[in-house]
Amino acid sequence: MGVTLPDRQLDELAEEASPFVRLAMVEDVLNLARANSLWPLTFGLACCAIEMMAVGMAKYDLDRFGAAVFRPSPRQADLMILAGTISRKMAPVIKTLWDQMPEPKWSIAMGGCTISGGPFKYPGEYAISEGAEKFMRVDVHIPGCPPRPEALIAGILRLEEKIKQGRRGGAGEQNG
Amino acid sequence: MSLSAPDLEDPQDTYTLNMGPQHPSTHGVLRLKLTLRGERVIAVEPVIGYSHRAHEKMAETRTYAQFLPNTSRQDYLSGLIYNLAWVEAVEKLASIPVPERALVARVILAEFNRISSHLLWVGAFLADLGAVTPFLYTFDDREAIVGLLETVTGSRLTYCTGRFGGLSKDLDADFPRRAREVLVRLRARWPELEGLIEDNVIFRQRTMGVGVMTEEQCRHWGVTGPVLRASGVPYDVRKMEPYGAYPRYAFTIPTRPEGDVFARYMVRIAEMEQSCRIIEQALDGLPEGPILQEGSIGVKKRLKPPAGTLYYAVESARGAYGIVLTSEGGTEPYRAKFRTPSYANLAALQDMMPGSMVADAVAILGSLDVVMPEIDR
Amino acid sequence: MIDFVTTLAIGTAVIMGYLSVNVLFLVWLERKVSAYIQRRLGPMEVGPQGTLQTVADMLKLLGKQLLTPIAADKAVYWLAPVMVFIPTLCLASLIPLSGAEAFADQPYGLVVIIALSGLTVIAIFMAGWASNNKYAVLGGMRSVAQVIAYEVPVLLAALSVVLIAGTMNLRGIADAQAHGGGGLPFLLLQPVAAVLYFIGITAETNRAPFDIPEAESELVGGFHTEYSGMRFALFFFAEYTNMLVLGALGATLFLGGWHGPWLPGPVWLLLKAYALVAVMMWMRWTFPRLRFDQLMSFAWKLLIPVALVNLVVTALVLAVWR
Amino acid sequence: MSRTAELAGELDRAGLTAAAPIEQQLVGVAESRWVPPEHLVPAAAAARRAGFFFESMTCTDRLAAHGALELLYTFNRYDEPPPPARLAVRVWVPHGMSVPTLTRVYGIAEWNEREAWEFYGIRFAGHPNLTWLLLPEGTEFHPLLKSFTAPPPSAFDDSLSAARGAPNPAVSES
Repeated sequence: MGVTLPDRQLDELAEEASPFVRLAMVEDVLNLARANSLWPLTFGLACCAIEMMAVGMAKYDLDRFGAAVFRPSPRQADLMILAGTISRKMAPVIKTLWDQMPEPKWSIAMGGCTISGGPFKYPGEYAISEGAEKFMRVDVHIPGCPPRPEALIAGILRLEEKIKQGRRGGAGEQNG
Repeated sequence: MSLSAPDLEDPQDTYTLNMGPQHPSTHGVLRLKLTLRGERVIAVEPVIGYSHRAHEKMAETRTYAQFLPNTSRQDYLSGLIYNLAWVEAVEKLASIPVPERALVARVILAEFNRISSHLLWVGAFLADLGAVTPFLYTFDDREAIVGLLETVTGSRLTYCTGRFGGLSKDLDADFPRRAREVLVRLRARWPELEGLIEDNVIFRQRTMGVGVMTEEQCRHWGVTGPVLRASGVPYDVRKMEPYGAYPRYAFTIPTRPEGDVFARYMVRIAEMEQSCRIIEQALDGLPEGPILQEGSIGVKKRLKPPAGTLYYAVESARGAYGIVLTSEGGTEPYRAKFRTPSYANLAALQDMMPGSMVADAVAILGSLDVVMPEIDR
Repeated sequence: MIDFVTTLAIGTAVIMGYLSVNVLFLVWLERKVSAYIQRRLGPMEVGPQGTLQTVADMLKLLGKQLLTPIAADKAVYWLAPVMVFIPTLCLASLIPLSGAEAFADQPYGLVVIIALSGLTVIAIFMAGWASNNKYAVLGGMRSVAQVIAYEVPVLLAALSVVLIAGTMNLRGIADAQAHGGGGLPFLLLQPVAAVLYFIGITAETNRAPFDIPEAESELVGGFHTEYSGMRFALFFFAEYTNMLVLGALGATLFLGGWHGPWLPGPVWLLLKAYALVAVMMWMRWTFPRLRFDQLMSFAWKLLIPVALVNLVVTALVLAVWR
Repeated sequence: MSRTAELAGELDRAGLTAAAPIEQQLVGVAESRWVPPEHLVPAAAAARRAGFFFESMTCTDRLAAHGALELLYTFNRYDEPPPPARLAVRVWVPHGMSVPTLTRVYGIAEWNEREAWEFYGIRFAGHPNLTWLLLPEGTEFHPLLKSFTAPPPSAFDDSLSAARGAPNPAVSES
């Protein structure tokens, strides 16, 4: 199951084999399963991490959507929630973590800092990386400083819709 | 847990383990370079800077009012205390009068912020020791406080309600009643915490006698806050250098003689009770009147404090937070340095951790209640 | 010969089928129990009351990419999840579900079970060693030390039950509790052994407060840090199967196995086993974790002496009584 | 006579203090003394013997006006009742001069001095490990100097965006 085909071949294969093999059906079921069991990586950077914790707690309870299984090891996580400012010293570490995560994987940029540098971006800043887009692919952006827990849940639900629609986060690096 | 001589000498038995920037119990992005022999920690070197956001450089390029949002993003768990500290420092430098009601309101908000920070710490510390459930209970109480503060300040975590000469929004009429309800709910929690956590045998075994700090070591590293008070030193900026409306209220400084991880837990729990007592006294004596000094400059740009340097200290949830503010008479600070408490508390790890096991290392780091952006500024 | 092969095939199929369904149920139960204890809802969206949540998890894990770290010891890395899985399967087939079971009629069933339950730790250590990750090695070594320390009290507790029942055959032990032993489940005759046994199996299945091999807050992921996708699911599978099987064994030893009024045999056994599993889950969400050396001293200095004393006392009482 | 005044007097008697190079009003401090760099270590040792703890160290860039950097060390006591018992020791460091390190007297001085070095470029003679503390390794510029306005177009962001496509060698697809 480890072989990942680039999308173009996948679609051509589907057309040729359509009378015999309904490849899309397997893909839809798998995407439905993937959408409903997103395991985020335990990984807080700064202030947004507190609101990410709040989402896992009793009041907002991310577990209702099956997404509150916070895995500490990147090998078992398939969603990276970037919660907090990405400093230049931390960016290569995040990139390594992102590469260690197995496909298909998705990422949520939570908070202004991960979208565009947020409150710490000013002409001549030297300390932060202005947004996660600079070095990795981001699927859902959640503005706010910090965004409320409801906003993070909305972002995760938006990501689940995206996955159900079959935008494979996996093979191609295309910007879903 | 003293280290015998052979432990240190033969290097080929030791190996370095990176409790890396991404680790479930480093509470943010801190990397501990542990030199281990088997499970025993020989030496630790904290590597910081992973959430350095250049607050001090930004202070020099922004006016006093524009820097307000930055303050509560340094230590987002006691963001209100940091925000009010910056406002009070500038008021002292530019000698701006503050109405009575604002002074008392600031004490109430700051103490609620302290309790919410300690509550989150209790949950996170227990999660480090392996018990996940208390985190949800203490977080629930913290949500009650955060909800209350949200009605006044409008934000849940990064507050920006301080203005030069008062607060941006007045406490509404219903605030004292709701605040007392939260106090009743918190006070009902202390016996539960005592029964479930303090008397828990496993918790006691994991925390007693672990990571002991003597007063001399605290002085060597400049440790302040609950970590220092757990080593028997009653140093609290609210008592030593009283500011705002604190001298009016009677409260004690809880200390513990042992100086180990268990003592730090007990000190923080006792401190929460003291904060409740302060809030009660402040709520009883809440004066009427304006929340913001009339004609005060508020957030306008023309604030130009006289030239000079000011050292203004405040007691944050983690210790003595000092602002060294230098003004050359311009609209922007010439230099602003933030002496954050966890900077010294984390450095003290290099004395506390050698000799302990990996599991203790996690407990000791948890007991320091470290918030990384406060250290990296 | 033919009927032996068919029973073997059908038996394995039944056990494999039941155990995989059981894992899905247990994982769902664990998340619901933890949600109940923590005053929140737990999985709700996927299927009624979130019942299909674990199915979604399994399917997702099936579809994950299987990563192998370059510097890992590839053969051992690949073998470890398979190895952790086989002993628990054999264990499951030895538990007597009801009087007529063909598999369980081993004269020394108990010895076989205790021996097999020690095998999982080899696989865990293989996983820890092969993934070339310091956290994993630490987790692997911890699990070896822990299982050795807690295998002995389990063995001694089982031994004191064997003394009373007079036979090592599990069906014999279960029958002893129903008729011969005056119908009293051994839990009442041997309360100390039951407690020791329960603590022992909690430690053996790496469940909190003894979950130091995969201590999340210290060792990131413990021995399964480097495992992703279906391999990680196999460790999950083995842990929950182990829990159920050792729970069922506990039910057979102390609660009278499948004997019970009204309901058919196997249902009673599973009810008792799930009760023990529920207690284990309840313990996980209430206790902090023991430190490594405290865990060891707790086993060697407290559990084993108590188990020995209990054994001697049982022997003396039996000698006097008979 | 508070212990701070005693210590300040002791510093004066020992001839460790010097005249103030610039007129700068200091608020929130009990006593304040100017100390030349060469007398810094004995002054800090005296503070340590008197039971003070190393509270903070602030470096201010006065290169444009006076061609020198100003170091403000503050020492404080744990047991002194109000008013504040803070002693400020101020050091005037002309451009290019180095300051002796206090790491042997106070543990926390090591981090403070590393930070001052990486932000202002002050060299601390005798410092055991004078490397970057908060900034990434290999940062060539000293950001908090007034002369610093923007970082050089660091290869940092470009290298990472280039690496965006390439798979991580440490992970092999099986």
